[in-house]
Formats: sequence, C-alpha cells, structure tokens
Amino acid sequence: MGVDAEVTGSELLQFIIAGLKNGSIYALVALGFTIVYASTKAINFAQGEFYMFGGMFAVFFLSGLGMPLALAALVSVITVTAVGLGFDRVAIRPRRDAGPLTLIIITIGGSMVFQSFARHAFGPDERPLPVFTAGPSIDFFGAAIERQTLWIWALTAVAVVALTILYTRTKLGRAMRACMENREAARLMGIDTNRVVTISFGLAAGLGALGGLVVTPLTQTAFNVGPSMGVKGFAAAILGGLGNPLAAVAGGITLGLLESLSIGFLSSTYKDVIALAVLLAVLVLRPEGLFSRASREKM
Amino acid sequence: MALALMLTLAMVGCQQGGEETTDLKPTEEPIKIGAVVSLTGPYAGLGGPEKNVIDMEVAKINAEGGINGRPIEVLIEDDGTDEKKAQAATAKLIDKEKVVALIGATGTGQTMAMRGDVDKAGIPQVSMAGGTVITQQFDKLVFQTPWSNTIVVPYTLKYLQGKGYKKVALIADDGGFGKDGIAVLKANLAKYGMTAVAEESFKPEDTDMTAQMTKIKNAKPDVIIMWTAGANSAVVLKNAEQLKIDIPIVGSHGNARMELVKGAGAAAEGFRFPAGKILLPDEYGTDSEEYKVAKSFVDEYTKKYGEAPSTFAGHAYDALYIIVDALKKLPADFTSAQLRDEIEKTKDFIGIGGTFNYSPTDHNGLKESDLVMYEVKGGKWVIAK
Amino acid sequence: MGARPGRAQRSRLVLIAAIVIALAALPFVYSDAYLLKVLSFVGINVIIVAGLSLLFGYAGQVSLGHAAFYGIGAYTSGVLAVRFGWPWIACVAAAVVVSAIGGLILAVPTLRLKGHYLAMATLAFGQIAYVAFVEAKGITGGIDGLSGIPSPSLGPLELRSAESNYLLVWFFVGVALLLAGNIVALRPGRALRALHASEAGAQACGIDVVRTKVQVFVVSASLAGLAGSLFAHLVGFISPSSFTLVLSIELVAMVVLGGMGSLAGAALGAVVLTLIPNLDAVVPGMSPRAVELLQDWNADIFGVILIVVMLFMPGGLAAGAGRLAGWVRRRRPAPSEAEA
Amino acid sequence: MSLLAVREVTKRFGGLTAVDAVSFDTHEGQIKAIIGPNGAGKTTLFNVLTGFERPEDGTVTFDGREVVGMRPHRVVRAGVARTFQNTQLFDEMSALENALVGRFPRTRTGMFSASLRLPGTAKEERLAQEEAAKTLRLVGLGDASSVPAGDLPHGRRRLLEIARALATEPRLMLLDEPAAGLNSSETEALAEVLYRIRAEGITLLVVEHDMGLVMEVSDDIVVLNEGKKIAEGPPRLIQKDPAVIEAYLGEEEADA
Repeated sequence: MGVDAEVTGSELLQFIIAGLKNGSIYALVALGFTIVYASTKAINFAQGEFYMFGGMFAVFFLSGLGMPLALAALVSVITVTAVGLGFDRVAIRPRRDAGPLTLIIITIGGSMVFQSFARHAFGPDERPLPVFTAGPSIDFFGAAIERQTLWIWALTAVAVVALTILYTRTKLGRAMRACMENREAARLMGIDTNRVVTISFGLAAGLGALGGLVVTPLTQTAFNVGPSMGVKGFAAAILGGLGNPLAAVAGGITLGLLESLSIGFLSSTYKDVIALAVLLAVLVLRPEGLFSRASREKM
Repeated sequence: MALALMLTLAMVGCQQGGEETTDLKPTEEPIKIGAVVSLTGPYAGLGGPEKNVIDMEVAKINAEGGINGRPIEVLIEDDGTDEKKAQAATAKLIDKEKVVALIGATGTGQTMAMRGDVDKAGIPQVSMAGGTVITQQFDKLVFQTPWSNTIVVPYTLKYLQGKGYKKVALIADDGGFGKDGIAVLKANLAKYGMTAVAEESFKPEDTDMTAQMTKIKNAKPDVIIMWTAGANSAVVLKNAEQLKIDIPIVGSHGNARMELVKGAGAAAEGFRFPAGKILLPDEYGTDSEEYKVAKSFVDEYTKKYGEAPSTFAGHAYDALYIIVDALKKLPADFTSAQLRDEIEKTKDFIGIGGTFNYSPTDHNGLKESDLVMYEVKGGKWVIAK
Repeated sequence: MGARPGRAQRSRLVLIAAIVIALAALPFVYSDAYLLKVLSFVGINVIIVAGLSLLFGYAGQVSLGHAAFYGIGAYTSGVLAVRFGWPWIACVAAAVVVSAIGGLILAVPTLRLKGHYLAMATLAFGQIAYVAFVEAKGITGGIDGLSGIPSPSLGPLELRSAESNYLLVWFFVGVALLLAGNIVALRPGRALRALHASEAGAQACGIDVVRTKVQVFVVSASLAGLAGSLFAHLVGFISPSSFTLVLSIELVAMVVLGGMGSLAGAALGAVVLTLIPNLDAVVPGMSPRAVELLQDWNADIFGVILIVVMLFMPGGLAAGAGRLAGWVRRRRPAPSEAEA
Repeated sequence: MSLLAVREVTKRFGGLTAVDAVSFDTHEGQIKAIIGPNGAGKTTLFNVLTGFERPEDGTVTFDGREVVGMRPHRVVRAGVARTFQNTQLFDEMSALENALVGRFPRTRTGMFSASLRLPGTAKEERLAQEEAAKTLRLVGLGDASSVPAGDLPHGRRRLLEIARALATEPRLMLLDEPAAGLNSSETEALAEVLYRIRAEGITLLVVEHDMGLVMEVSDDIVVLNEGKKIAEGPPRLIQKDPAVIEAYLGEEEADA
C-alpha cells in the first residue's frame, strides 16, 4: 500500500517484541534440530511434530483428563520427551550407524505417523489452551507485551541456561560435546555414543514440546502445525550454524526479527521470501552459518 | 512376459467378478452419486462434518423410499486436501463407479482440479467450496452451494456503510480464501464510499500477526476487515486485544465456527461476521419453512454426532439435496444432460445456506438476503445490530 | 554390473522387455480410467525421480526443491498453451528448457554447499518458487490455479482419453529411464558416483567438479520440468498447491527408499510410494470399507513403510530385491559362482 | 630440460607459512622423493603442484605450462596425476570402475552423447575398459577388478589409487605416502610397481616416510623442513647431510 505512515519508536519496539517472541519459539525448535544433528549428523524431520505434540498433549491432559494447567503442561513435556526417547529406541537405535540419510528418511516416516496419530487421537480441528497468566498486556514504552510472551521468554531462557549448564558442567554434557566434535574419537575415548544419541532425541523432543506448549495459548494447536514450524526451526538452525546450540538460538531470534521487521518495513506478503532470500544469501556467502565458528569441511 | 499378461488377465477377471457381486438387488439398483471430500490433510476439519451429513441424509432418504422407489448410494472418496488425489478420485467415481453426479470437493483447488474429468464425462458437479473462481470461471456443469465472496463482500460492505465507516484496514490469509476475499473487497470498496488505509496478509500456518496488526493500528482505520477461515482468525483477534486495538473487527463467513470463539476467548467479544441463518435458525421466524428445515437438520445432526453442525455441514446438505431434488423430477431413464438441466432449473430450494435459485448464468444461486451479521457476545453468537 | 555380464544382463533385458510389454499392453487388455490415471501419476513421479536419482542418488547432491522445477515445467507448459496457444509439443520443449534454466540458476550459487546446507538452500528455492506461483497471478492464475490446459495433441490428433494419456506418459517414462540409464552406465555416470564418493578423488581423475554438478542439476531439473509439462496437460488444471515442499520431501524419500545410486530402485520407490494412497486402483475388489480405512490411514502406511524399509532393508528396495534374487539363486544349485 | 619446474613457491595458512619459497626441478624419467618431518609442508606442496591449493607466490611450470591458477582437473588433463595420503577411492565402485574413472581425462563421452549412446560411445567405452583393466594388471590388481574398492585391504587400496592415477595417462605422477601402513612385503611389491611405472616412461614424485623405500627407489631427493627446502641431491649425499640429520633428530626428540 502506498499509504505507509512513519514508523514510530513504539511501533519499531512492537515489531522487535514480535520478532523476539516468534524467534524464541523458532530457537526452541532449532535447538532440537541442532542437538540431534550434533549426535547423529542427521536432520530430524519429526522435530515439528514434537512441537505439535507439546501443545496437543497439554490440551488433552487439561481438557480431556481434567488436570490443572501447570500439571498438564509438565506432564505434556514429560510425555513428549518419552515419545522422543521411544522413537529413538524403536526406529533410530537399530540403524544408528547407517548414516544420516537413513536416519533422515526414518524421521520423515516418523513425522507422518505422529501427525496422523494426532489427527486420529485428537481430531482435525484446532484446539485452544488457556494463557498461563491471565490479564491485559503490559505497557512497555508504548509497546504492548502480552503476559504469555513473558512466559515464552522466561521458559526459553530457562531452557537455554539449563542446556548451557548441562553442556558445560556435567559429565553427560561433556560427553555430548565430545560427540559433537567427533563421534568416532568420542567412542574411542570410552563415551557411550548410543546413550548420547538417545538423550539428544529426548532433549530435542522435550525442547520442541516446550516450544509448542508455551505458544499454544496464543495460537491454538492442530494436528498439522508441525511441518511449517519444522521448516522454520530448520531454517533457524541453518542460519545460525548447525551443531552449535547457542548459534541455533541466535539463528532463531534472527529469523524472528527478520520476519517481523520485513512485515513492518516492507511487505507482509513477501516476508517469507525476504527471510528465505537472506538465508540463501547467508548460505552462499557464509556456508557455515552466521553464528558458528565451526571450520568448513576440509578436503 | 507371459506371466505379466496372465497377471493382467487375472486382474480383469477379478474385477468383473467384483462388479457383479455389488449388485445385490437388481430390481432396485441404486442411483450412484460420487462425493469427493477432504477427510485428511489441512481441510480434514471441514470435510469430516460434510461426510457426516451425507451419511446421515442418505440413510434418511433411503428410509423414506429413495428416489421414486430407487435407493441412492453416495460413494465418498477422500482427496486428502490434494488436487492429484481429487483427480484420481474423480476418475474412479466416474469411470469405475459410473456415478450420475458429483458432490465436491471440499476445497476450491480440488474442485477446480476435478473439472477436466467432469467436462469429459459431461456429468454435473455440485461443489461445497466457496471460491469465487468456481462459478466465475463458468462451466455449465459446475454448481456451488456456499456463499461466494461476490455475495458476502457486498453484503458486508453495505452493513459497514450503514455504520458510517469510511477508512478500512484489510487483513487476510494468502491462501485461496483470503486472496479471493481481498480481491473482491478491493474491487467493491469504492462503490460503498470506503478506502483501504492498510492491507496486510499472513500465511495460513503463521502463528503471530502482531507485526501486521501494529501496522494496521498505525493506519488508524475506522474498521478492520479480516478475511480468513482457519485458526489464524483467533490469533488476529487475540493480537488485536494484546495491542489494545479498540477498532471494531469484522470477519467473513469463514469465521462461523465455534472453534474461533473458544480459541479467541475474551478477544472474540464484539467480533462480527456475516453468515447464513443456520447458526440461529430462529432468525427465519419460527413458523417459516426455512426454520423447519434448518431446525430439524440441526437437531438431527446434534443428536447423531453430539455437536452442532458447522456451516460446512450445511453446504454438503445443500449439495446433496439439490441433486436429489433434481433426480426426483426426472424419469427413470434420465441422461446426465437432463440431470444437469434439471439442477440448473433449481428454484426456491430451501437449503441450509439459504434459498437457492440457479439459472443458466448463476450457478451459485444465493442472494445477500440469505445472510445475516452475527456478533460474539458472552461466548455465544447473537444477531449484530 | 558383475563379472559375468552375459547371463545377468540377458535376464535383466528379459525383465525390462516384459515390463515394457506389460505396460504397453495394459490399456488394450484392461481399460480402467481410474487405474490408468493413477498409473499416469506414477509415471510422472518416476520421471521426476529418474532425474532426482541422477542428482541425489548418484551425485549425492540433495535437492529439497524439486517440486519447484516440476512446477516451473507445469506452469511454462500450461501458460504457453492457455495464454499463447502454443502447440503441445512446443510447450513440452519449452517446459524442459525453462526448468533447465531454473536448474542452472539454482546450481551455480549453491555449488559450494554440501549436505544439509544444500538441502536448506534448495528448500528455500522451492518455497520462493511457490510464492512466485501464487503471487504472479497475472501469469499463473495465482492461488486459484490455471485451468483449461488442453490435452496433448500432435497436429490433428488430440490425446484426450485416459488410455492415450497413459501411453504418452509411459512413453516418456521409457525415454527418461533410457536416457538416465545410459548416463549412469557410461563415463558421465561414473563421474557422478565418483563425485559423490570423494570430490578430491574425482578432481584427481580430471573430473571438473563444478561443471559436472551444474550439468547434473540441469539434467535433473529438466526431467522434472518434462514431468511437470506432462502433468499439466494430463490434468488440465494446475495450482501452486501441487508443487509444495511436501512433494519435494516425498520425492527424496522415493529415491532413498528405492536405493541411492540405483535408477531402477528409485523408480521402484516412486511406484510404491505413489501407489499407496490409491492402492484400490491396483488391488481389485477392495471393499468400500477397506478403501475408506486405507485412505484414513494413508499417512501412517506411508510413514511405516519408510521406517520399516530403512530398518530392515539397508540400501533400500533395490538392494532388498537384489538380496532376495541372490537368495533365490543360491537356493538353486548354481553351477559355479566364479567370482573373486 | 626439466619436466616440472618449481620456483619460489610459498603457501600460507593464516599466519603459518606451510611452504616457504621452495624451488626444485624434476626431470623426465626420474623418481624423485620429497621427504621431511611431519608438518614439513610436503602434502601442502603436493596440493599446490596439483591445483588443489593456490600459492601466494611462486610459479610451477609443467612441460612449459604454468600450473598455478589451473583447477585440479585441468592439471590432470595436462598430464599430472596424484594419489592421496588418505586414499580418496570411490568405495562403492569396483576396482575396475575406479580405474575407469581414471580414464576420464582421456575419454570424451558427455552426458548428451552418453544418454543417446551416440555412435562411438560404445567403442570408446570398450577401449576404456581395456585400458582400465591393463592398469589394474600393471599394479597387480588384475584379480580384484569386480571387488568394491571399500572391500579391499589397505595395501591393495593404495595400489588401486596408483592404478587409477595411472589410468589418466600421466607424464608425471605425484604419490603421497604410498607406503604408509604397508607391511614389508607389500612395500617390496610397491617398489616393484614404481619401477614398472618408470619403465612406462612416467616420471614420479613421491612423498614418503619409509626411508628404506626412499633410498632404494629414488634417483633424487628433496628435503623439506618447516616449509623450507633444506637439502636436495642423490640419496647417498642426503644421508650424510648435517641439516637433514639435524631436522630428523629434532623430530625424534619431539616424539620421545
């Protein structure tokens, strides 16, 4: 439209808030991708379904089984983590050494089955979840922040901090990092790489579920919300640089900001094209990602 | 090679055997109608109720003696919200099942995809999808039952004009429904003395529209028109509430779903949208024929499936009965051309979406007077003032 | 190819001949428009997958954007036919050329990318192409699609029937597989496999890695474009929703399911995965209830097949079939397995 | 006249100078060895000579043509073939197919002519097969032609890579540690193969750690240390060169 008015400071702030909100969700999903990638070198195409399950199971535990919201949320994340562990046990572990391609196809199959399961079990319609804390949004220098957005930021921050502690302060985390650097070497050092893969699937599922859980009060959820969020998370992980958790978070935030600022200053029709074009440019100019210092593959 | 030939021959044999066994009652061979419905994929939520209605009403029609003594059979195929599957299903229904007419599809794209085969076979198709393109790209074989945007948009704008609104902001999804709505809206705004001060879009799978709504807020419109059908409607309403936008929001007939009210909660209060009278049959006046049809449909459906029917269920009801009523007027040895002509002659058919009057130039058949403006109040639908 | 080309090759030729004759004879002995339509869709996917197999299965260059080339072919053909009245054969040729150019445009900037980064870049290309199909409403008809694409015709001969379209599609399947088969059996095919196994090794053998990658991308895109053109004229209506990421992922799954580095395997993968949702077309006499269940659980069947094949048939369907054949052969007392 | 003339070649990685102003010549029909402690820059030098790396400075002339700036496949076509320290075989392809890939620069069938099997392709293919089989026999792999390269034992993989390089019909072959990981009988067989290759008129440039082999086969030796050439000459002189002894002693101490 040719009627674009001046963008004021508070509006810019509002775009940034929206970008940070969506970016946090992308970050949680991207973390899932990057953790599984680190241990298997495979892209988990079922990551979006973990996100969908996070909201869906919470709705089910809340409205179906009558649990209180906090409990339903907790049990949902635990359940989806269990689904991730189970998926690894049944479908990944037997072919763990078959190379990333085999694993990718298995996760594509998993994503289809999970999605279909959700439709059969929970129906085809969208399902709502109440906000964690009711009340009007908070005024922040003329921009509005919804209370649920604070929850999104808080829980994303908690997840990132917990993950950082896990990676830097625990034996398991060090084992996972060793696997990330070089799986063969890690195995030779006596690290149980199988266990690392299992745990990474559990973590990826839990983080995806957390993302789906915190965003559902704003968006509702449905059986088919997974794939598009999967693509966003994958894009965020690639944008940041695969295999590095902090880079994934940075990639997610960048993608979220890129989208909301595209809407704000350019066009909502082309916001995805703009984001993807930036992504392509990054890939072509800096194939290792924006925020990763990992060296390029050597000859 | 010999093996392959034998296999092929065996398949032929099997197939013929199969066909013979389906004709259990040769004296009252059923009239076969095909239906292409989205039971899986993104439109599964719309197609499910459509299938329910068809199952329910076919049983009822046959219990009441069928069509001039002959039972009907509606063969329902799932298109998975996929155009290729819709085409395969169409080929199956036409060539294998030899149906006399087709209901469907649920979605506009799938409906359009069926057209090639429908044209080749020369049988009538009654679509349950609302895309303007379906009847605007005119095909004499293709009819539709939902209100198209060319009816709903003028109705809505007239209503808004009556409220004295001049500056409107448009927000729509960039799927078929939203894009079509935006196009019709922009073509009609000037006629009702309005101008668009903002136009925003989002993807059907998007989960946040605060950036778009911030821009709209900045444009200071008198009213926001939202044209979308899916779960995002609730997100738009909630984002508006979050941004403390107190500009009235008016939606489309795609919002006539209780999921929206549940999903948006308090943010849905005061939201208005146009739709048929089925949501509140009392609107017809309790002694009218329209009321009776709508009321008994709602009651029967609710009794059988435990929830009130959606407007999409109504589209399936209308499509089925338009074909059935035409069939009732035809001799037993009718041709598909006759059936098509008879459907086109549909006059004053009282359906769920409204009263249908097809003509050689109008295959949508509804009028603005079939619509009312609803408002969400206390988590319920009421007639908007 | 083994050490004894004689017998193995002969039995393979016999198998291929049998398949060709059976496919060609089908519409004459058993004309079922539904079956033929489904098999036409199968054929179209086999053509795309033949190209994707060269690119991905042989050269190891993944593409999650092949639906875009397929769409470019379909729209080129459809737009030229509907808006400019081009004859069918010219539309097909244009579709192949334009999608080849699309392949070139994508291949050149993404040459340095490998693995998941290439996957993401091609995915982004596919998404951008999708938006272009939607937004270029004046040309493509936008989200409402482009309808009224005429059936294929050669001069006065118009191929409208399901039988003729089926034969046309499978004629092109034959051509595509023959061309691709020749490529993989000879020098360029070895270059693709070498590239996949070790880029440094390939360079050390005098293979121009850049040129080979671009070439195979172009060939692969043009086969997808050919398939797109056939699709457009077969169905008469195209819309952006036929060219989405979901299709791109399914195509990659077909190649892997069938077997990386096996053209026949990839074709088999395409046949199996395309037939699943329309199994009732090939399995006669399924009850309506069974068909309903099949459709309802279609995604599960699809997913479970992917998982089970990957779990129990390392190397995909082709390798599985090869092992099965080997097992059968070993059950028969073979005269002498004179292999090193 | 020298076949390969290396002049003042310098290659840096960041702050590290991997190859520092190295110059030497290789003459037609020679077997020349490049030795030096680990990290002396031997492999980097090889990469520069074959177009895999571009030097910051210096020239490399092969048969009168400048090699610097050529991409690797051009260098091969010009007549310089190489092997790798970590073998870069095509594991899922048979030994014969690996050697056939080596025929690539001497054959012409492209995608277009292959797809249509244009006249001439069948003949070229047959000839290529014969040539490839011949190179396999030359290195003693005639019996393994249908075995996938990935299934061959280590020693035979080294030989296969040599055969593949040989199939490109080079005038100069660069072998990067051909004896690494070989046992003594395999090393002897390798020496035999090297003589056979020279007998075919092919010049050899070999990076090698196995001093026994180096002293046995080479006509001339270049010694690198920390990127610099510290000595050049026939084996008997190199053995006595104080700078060389010093460099190797240093390495042994570091290892200890």
